[in-house]
Amino acid sequence: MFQNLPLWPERASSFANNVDALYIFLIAVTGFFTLVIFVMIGVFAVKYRQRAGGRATQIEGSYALEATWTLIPFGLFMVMFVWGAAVFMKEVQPPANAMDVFVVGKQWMWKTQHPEGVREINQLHVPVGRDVKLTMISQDVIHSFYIPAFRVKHDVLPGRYTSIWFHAVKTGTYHLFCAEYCGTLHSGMIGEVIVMDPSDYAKWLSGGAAEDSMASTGEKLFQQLGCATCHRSDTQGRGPNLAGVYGKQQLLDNGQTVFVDDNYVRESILNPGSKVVSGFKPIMPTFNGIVSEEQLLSLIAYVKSLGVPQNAPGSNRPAVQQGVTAPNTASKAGNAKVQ
Amino acid sequence: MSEHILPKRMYLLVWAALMGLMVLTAVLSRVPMGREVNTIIALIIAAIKATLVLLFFMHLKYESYKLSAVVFVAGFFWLLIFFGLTLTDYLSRHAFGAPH
Amino acid sequence: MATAAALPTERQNYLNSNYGWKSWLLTTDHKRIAILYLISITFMFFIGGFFATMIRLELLTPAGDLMTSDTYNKMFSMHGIVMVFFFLIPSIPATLGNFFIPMMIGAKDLAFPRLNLLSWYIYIVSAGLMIYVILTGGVDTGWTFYPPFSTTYSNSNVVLAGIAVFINGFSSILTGLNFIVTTHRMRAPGLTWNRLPLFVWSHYATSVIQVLGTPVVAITVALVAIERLWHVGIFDPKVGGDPVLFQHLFWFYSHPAVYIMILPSMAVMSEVVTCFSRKRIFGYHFVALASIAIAVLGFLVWAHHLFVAGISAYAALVFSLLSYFVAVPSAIKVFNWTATMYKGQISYATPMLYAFGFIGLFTMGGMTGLFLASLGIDVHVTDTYFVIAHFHFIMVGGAVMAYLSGIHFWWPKMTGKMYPEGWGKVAAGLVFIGFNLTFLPQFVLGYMGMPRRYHAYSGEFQVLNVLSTAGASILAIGYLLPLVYLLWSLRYGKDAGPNPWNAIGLEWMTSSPPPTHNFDETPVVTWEAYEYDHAPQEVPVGN
Amino acid sequence: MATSTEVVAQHSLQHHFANMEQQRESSTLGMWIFLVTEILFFGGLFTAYVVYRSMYPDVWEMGSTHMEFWPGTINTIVLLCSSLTVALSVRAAAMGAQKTTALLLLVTVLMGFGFCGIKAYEYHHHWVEGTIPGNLWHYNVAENPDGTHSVPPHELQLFFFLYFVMTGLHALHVIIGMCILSTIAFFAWKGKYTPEYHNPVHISGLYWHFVDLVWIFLYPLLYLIANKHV
Ligand code: HEA
Ligand code: HEA
Ligand code: HEC
Ligand code: CUA
Ligand SMILES: [Cu+2]
Repeated sequence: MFQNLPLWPERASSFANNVDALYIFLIAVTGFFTLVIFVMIGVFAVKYRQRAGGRATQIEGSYALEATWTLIPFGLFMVMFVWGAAVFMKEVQPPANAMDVFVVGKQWMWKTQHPEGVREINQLHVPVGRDVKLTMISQDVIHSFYIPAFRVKHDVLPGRYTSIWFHAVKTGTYHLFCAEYCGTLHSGMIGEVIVMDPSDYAKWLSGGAAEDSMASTGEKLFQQLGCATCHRSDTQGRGPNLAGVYGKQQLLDNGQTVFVDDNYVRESILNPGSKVVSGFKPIMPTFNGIVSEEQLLSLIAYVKSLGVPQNAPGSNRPAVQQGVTAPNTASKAGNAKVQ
Repeated sequence: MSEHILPKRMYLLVWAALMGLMVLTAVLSRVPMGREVNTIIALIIAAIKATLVLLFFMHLKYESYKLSAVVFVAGFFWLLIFFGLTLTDYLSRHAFGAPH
Repeated sequence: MATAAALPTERQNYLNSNYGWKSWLLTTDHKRIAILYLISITFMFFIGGFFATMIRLELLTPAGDLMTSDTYNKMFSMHGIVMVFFFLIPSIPATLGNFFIPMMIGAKDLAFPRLNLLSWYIYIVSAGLMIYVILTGGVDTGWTFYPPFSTTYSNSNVVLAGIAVFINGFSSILTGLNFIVTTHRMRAPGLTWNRLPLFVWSHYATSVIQVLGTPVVAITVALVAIERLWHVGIFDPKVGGDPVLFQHLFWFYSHPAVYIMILPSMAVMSEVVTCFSRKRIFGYHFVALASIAIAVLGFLVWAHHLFVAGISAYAALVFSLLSYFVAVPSAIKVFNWTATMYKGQISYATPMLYAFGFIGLFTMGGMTGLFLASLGIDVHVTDTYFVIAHFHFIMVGGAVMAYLSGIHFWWPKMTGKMYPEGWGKVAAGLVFIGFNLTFLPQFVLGYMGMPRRYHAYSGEFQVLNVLSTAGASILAIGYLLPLVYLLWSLRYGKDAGPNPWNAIGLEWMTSSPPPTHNFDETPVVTWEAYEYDHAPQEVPVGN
Repeated sequence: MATSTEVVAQHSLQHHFANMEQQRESSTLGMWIFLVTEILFFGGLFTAYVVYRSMYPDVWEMGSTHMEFWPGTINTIVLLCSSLTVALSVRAAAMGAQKTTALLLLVTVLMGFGFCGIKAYEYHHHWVEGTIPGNLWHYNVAENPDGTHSVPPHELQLFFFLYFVMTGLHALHVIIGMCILSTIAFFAWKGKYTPEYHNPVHISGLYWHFVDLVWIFLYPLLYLIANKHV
């Protein structure tokens, strides 16, 4: 009946039911109280309307009542908070073995890239039934990656990676919107998310133009840009050997440690002077303005592919990297197929 | 008018204390005690200096109308809330292993 | 200054005490300044309304066909900036507050009359600048000025618009400062805090926010302007700056600012509901303290606008929790107003009709705020029409209705004339119906996922958008009507007499319009606010 | 108006106040509230400072080494002394010694000039050094303590941006303060104030002290972060 007038968004991810349930709860509670207020106003307005010779009964107040309508709403508010927080905490903690996809936003398009190297514009193909984690960055202003059917959204910032994850449960094509105002064609910065059967997805992935995986693109860049002259695979280079650094705690020359993640590697390349590895001189030149955001993502993929230490101290989520660690990232598609 | 007139000596004493504290803070900043400790000490001294100025030079101590003090302290307190809540974000950006 | 006190045939009042442009533009009389504000703010409201009209017209169809996307972006930006900074924030405080706070506390004027005039001039300068910006191409950053778009990428006149907002801030600060000092120092003998009308309490709380919050937004927009002019600044990610810091600074003010908008509305409610119910307020102290609680807690929740902006999950939890705290005092107020009506003698004059509307719509707007404060929901609906609907419910359904309620309530006092009651009721009805038709569909749109600030949208959203636009046209008529009949009443309205509503409160104890010095003798207060038991039990007019 | 003729005799009482006490307390309270707005005005900048310092502690330390110790310290001394003279001038006003008031304020204003001069010297120094953020920035090679060279981290621009905005805004306040105090000095010289009515001197003094207060915090936060060499 409501074909041209849908009133509820599709539920295409594992979050959708959680969010909708909370939403319905909130509607029920607030609907009830709204009704109470409306009915009281209506009844009082009619029942106690002004009558000739009538007198209002003065009531100063009542502590019992004040306590009631302070504590009951407060209690309900706490339920709303806890429930909302529970839903949220799931949304911000990507599961360990989620498959990675990278997103670069720019005025006014979305560029996505799969570790296998396939690139898309204003589209995102994902397999149904897999956890997918998006690592996102903007080339210019703030955007926001929003898939209503999945109930996920996060701002995409310049200068820093942010991420979301989801688990699609229904094949189909869904809206992708930019939800943060970003200038002239903000409303045109839209696209679609295509959820496919794992087998279709694998077909799609391999059917794309034969591109290098991100890691091997990164490796080429590593040579071209001359990184390899300093970062050698032995300990003789002027820069640290990058094998195995990803995902571990790195000691800096000021005595502090940092966790080597995407943002740190990115910063090391663009602004090498700000965090200097212990035992090395701050001689690495900046590549700010030389490498694009996409190239950075490839370089990071490459650094990641150089291996993750098995039981590095402080690496509280070693498994996250699992999916991308192995140089043979291509086998992931195979994984997807099996599942 | 109801305002106190303090002896001149009082002002000179406060001024001397301020100068002393200034020297102290400059000297202590050279003593390596770790960045945090140095900063905290410097801020404590600054707070003492500020309090002296407020109480004596600005007459908060003698102001017959106490509301002024309440107002000013509230403003300062507000600033601390501003810092504190903003830092809940910045100091925990890496918590929960969440969006790195 | 001293005009000879001749025995007047028409009683001397602040309107006829002297004439001419100068007597208005150089006046230090709070009542005249209030009128000046009233005129300027109404003007800005219709400018903002014009932009709203353009927005709604564009959104009739999914395609962006009425104007270019750049134009559309300017429309909602200037709509937001004008409505928030130049209409709603000064609306009730600078007009009704200015006019009635001194009268309610039995003072001759505000503590700093010249500062009061200065604040109006500052407002005029900033509004003039804003109009200049509008006429010379406008600004397209949204009312929130987020960098790096505002600092680097926008091609519109961000700097001047920023300066306009910056200057405007000082007008707001000075008003707040004036009210605080006035409330502390100028109360009539016997008027203790416990006897103070809740109108004054609420304005006091508002002023505290204005004083503590506004400077921060001023410096923040200034930083944006500097960054734009000198191509470097602290929000610039290219040098390690964090654009999210801007959002912290901006919302540190702009969230409390929403309470600057709503507290004065609540102030009006407490006066109107008691008067037309012939009742003392239920739980005086709770309502009074709730205002203060809102002002204080309101400062602790700002990052609920940043849940998906890239703040830490931990901070998101903290701010979500705190957002629920601030909702409690609002709930207390709603329940107390409702309870005030219980066993009253309720009459349905226009101000009371608007009050009914306010309580209902504010409740709905506030409750949807609870949805947004809930992290799980906000991730989905932030930056969608759900948010748009939420705040229009509070700001249009709540604050604007309260403003209209207050204007109708005190119109007889300010002008000495009654407005036409029949038309008043018609307009109130139209506003209520038009409002709901405009903004209820937007909740659905928002949950469906229609993002805000969209010039063109996906086809399935059209039906609801058409409903919304239809509602907006009814709303427009509802707002134009009072403009017409209130002006009409200035000339043709019936004389109001000092107290047409049989209301209680010092402002009603003097003639209408009031004399320049408000009271012939400084009153001595020996009673509590809202002692309607000692007043006639009927409101003679308006039924 | 006519009702208040008795009080109006006291010409400095504005008509809407009941008595001098009420007027004095009102304007004093007003000034304190104004100072609170000033706290928060600077507060936005201090928040930015706190945030970035927590993010880039090393850069802040590096930035601080670009601050010259003596100019900063002398300026601190100048401001502390000027606060003393202002406080004494208010005292003189309360005792009715108006010429003293005027002279002390004059001295204060002169110290204000001194402060601005030194500040200008420092700004010039940064100009030469190339540490003006933005297009004028040309501090691109830093010498390390061990003699080697490296590229300074780009966050250094953040430090300097905040440095210039904070001290610039502060300097602006100093200049405004100088204007106010000069005016007050002029009126004091003309004999406008009395022991009963000298609140303008008092509240202008408050403003000047506030400017001093801000500097009391700026000094360690900008100049003394682990200042390794003089
Ligand atoms: C006057 C203006 C005003 C007011 C008063 C409020 C009040 C509230 N607001 Fe709203 N808000 C805005 C104006 C306002 N808001 C604006 C303009 C925006 C968007 C800005 C932009 O991005 O452009 C916004 C956005 C906004 C967001 C961010 C949304 C987003 O962008 O993602 C959030 C999130 O928490 C929020 C929450 C709240 C809450 C919890 C309240 C609470 O104070 C509400 C409390 C009131 C009640 C709860 C109703 C009465 C209660 C009862 C009758 C009790 C009984 C009820 C129960 C027991 C359930 N608001
Ligand atoms: C006080 C605050 C206030 C008020 C009163 C209003 C009033 C209205 N607002 Fe607005 N609105 C905001 C504050 C306010 N708004 C803010 C802060 C935003 C966010 C901006 C941003 O994203 O940056 C916003 C955004 C906003 C949007 C979202 C735009 C987008 O995201 O793309 C929409 C869409 O429907 C809208 C509609 C309306 C409507 C229909 C009214 C109606 O109530 C208006 C009714 C009034 C009239 C219709 C005027 C009648 C008079 C005439 C028509 C005469 C014609 C004029 C002349 C001859 C000069 N508003
Ligand atoms: C001139 C030599 C040189 C070149 C060229 C160079 N680096 Fe470096 N790099 C260094 C040095 C020295 C360090 C350690 C000091 C530091 O952290 O700045 C380093 C550190 C790093 C780190 C941090 C390592 C850790 O263990 O924490 C990463 C990642 C990195 N470089 C990546 C790259 C990439 C990618 C490129 C090419 C685009 C590159 N580097 C080019 C010298 C170089
Ligand atoms: Cu990109 Cu909006
Ligand atoms: Cu808010």
